[in-house]
Amino acid sequence: MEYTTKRLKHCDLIQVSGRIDSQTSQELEKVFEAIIEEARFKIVVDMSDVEFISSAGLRLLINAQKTCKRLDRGEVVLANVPKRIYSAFDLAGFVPLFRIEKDVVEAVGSF
Amino acid sequence: MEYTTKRLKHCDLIQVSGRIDSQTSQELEKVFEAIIEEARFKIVVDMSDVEFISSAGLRLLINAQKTCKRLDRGEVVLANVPKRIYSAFDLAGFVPLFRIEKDVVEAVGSF
Amino acid sequence: MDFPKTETFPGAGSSLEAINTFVTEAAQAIGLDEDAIFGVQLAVEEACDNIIEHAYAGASKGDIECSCDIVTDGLKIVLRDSGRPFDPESVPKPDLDSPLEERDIGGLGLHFIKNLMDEVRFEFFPGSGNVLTMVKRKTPAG
Amino acid sequence: MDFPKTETFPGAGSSLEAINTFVTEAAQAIGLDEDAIFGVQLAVEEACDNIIEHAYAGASKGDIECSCDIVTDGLKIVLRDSGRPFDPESVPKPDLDSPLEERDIGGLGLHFIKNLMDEVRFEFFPGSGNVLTMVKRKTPAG
Ligand SMILES: Nc1ncnc2c1ncn2[C@@H]1O[C@H](COP(=O)(O)OP(=O)(O)O)[C@@H](O)[C@H]1O
Ligand SMILES: Nc1ncnc2c1ncn2[C@@H]1O[C@H](COP(=O)(O)OP(=O)(O)O)[C@@H](O)[C@H]1O
Repeated sequence: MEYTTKRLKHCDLIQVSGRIDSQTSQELEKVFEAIIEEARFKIVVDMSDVEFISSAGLRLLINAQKTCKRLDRGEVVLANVPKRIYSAFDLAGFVPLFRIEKDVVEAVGSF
Repeated sequence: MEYTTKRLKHCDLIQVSGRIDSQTSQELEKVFEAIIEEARFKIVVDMSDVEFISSAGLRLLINAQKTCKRLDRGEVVLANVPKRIYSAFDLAGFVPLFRIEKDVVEAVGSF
Repeated sequence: MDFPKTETFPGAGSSLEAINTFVTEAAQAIGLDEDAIFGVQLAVEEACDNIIEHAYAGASKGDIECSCDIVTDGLKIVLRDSGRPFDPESVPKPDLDSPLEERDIGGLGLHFIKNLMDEVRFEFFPGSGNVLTMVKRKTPAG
Repeated sequence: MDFPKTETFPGAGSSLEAINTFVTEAAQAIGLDEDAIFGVQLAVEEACDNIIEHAYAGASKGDIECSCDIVTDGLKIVLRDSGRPFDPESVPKPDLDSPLEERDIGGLGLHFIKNLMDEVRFEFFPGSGNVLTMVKRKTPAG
């Protein structure tokens, strides 16, 4: 897994690539924590280059979503979700729990 | 010239492709006017697919910039400016008059 | 590629990618389509996560042996571990639809495995350990 | 491609793309590099805009005749129109650096033409009209 982050005016963008599995989700969790610790709760995750996600990765995302949505202070929005990755979200019953945008511009522009 | 527009939360995005010349800049001017008429003055122009711009096109952009920047209510920000198009801006002395961002996400995320 | 093929991996997170590659190559050789391959990858990943996290948790860790074989219209994958016995019947169904705040996210692994594979069988053999047998069949053409 | 080549276009905005294509093909045939071609395109565009907007403005409109020829190390372009005479000396230099609110954006066309072409000559012949001769030389290699 690799990632880059970008601080924008109204949100933070995380671009993730590769595998989000039980190993790498711990590293990705730290990325979310670093953003959330600065009291920034609007996060866009660009999933376009995510090749694989297991339930461990899904668990990380749902936990981040719970934290960000608390007190209506923000939200994790997903962008460019590949078909396979979407099907894992679907199987987990997670589709209704995330706003999923077509591209990063829509997602960033929604905050 | 072809264009698409997208209403985002804090700004409007215009994606332009083709030639911005003395013919087509009138059409593009209407696009800016329609946005500005709704009291929206933060506009991102995605220039990635602009193939040609003449002084007529530059004039349109500078006029839109004047309108948007008045009273500090907004700004026209350019994104993905191709090298050739940039050189026309440069020759016109327009580079200092526009914020030019690397990509649309940066530009949209800056508002 | 000759079947069956078997490989043994250390029961640790660092093996996940190698196991994934191993089963993917078998699934491709047998001619599963892309969707089926993705299902195999995810099911095997979840099964290995569980072996590492639950079967071997705390105890001295062991290996994961992975075998791939051709069966009628599909691929059979057998995962063996020497960890503590596991009875999947004891695991409650996952929560797939409560609202975000109440969503309990345990149990997804087994849910994935059962949904993505066409046959799933958990067995425990005292002395040797757990055997998880999974079959993924080719999607009928047309 | 044989030089000189000449083509006549209606003096209207709808001719701009065709004129652009015409000079681009000549510039490519002569072997100008991409930057030089872009300069030619922009200069010719500005010159034609001026003919349409100023030389033919209000009066009965005429044509734009465009000729391309090879000269030492470059391309010569001649644009002829039958509109009103034009003396470029009468045009003040453009404003290239005042702040946005005060920026006057007239005069950019001539500024572009003079900066992008290596030689520029405006002539007026009573009875026939304006002749604008522009030369773009190849950028020296290396
Ligand atoms: N291979 C295994 N060995 C022992 N216990 C297991 C094994 N797989 C699953 N379990 C038990 O079943 C529960 C549900 O597993 P699973 O569906 O993968 O969800 P999760 O691991 O996310 O809780 C686990 O919490 C664990 O208690
Ligand atoms: N071909 C022409 N015929 C007549 N007048 C011209 C011609 N070209 C330019 N002009 C005059 O010179 C001025 C400056 O021209 P130019 O630099 O192209 O800028 P712009 O047309 O944007 O004002 C014009 O406003 C016009 O008055």
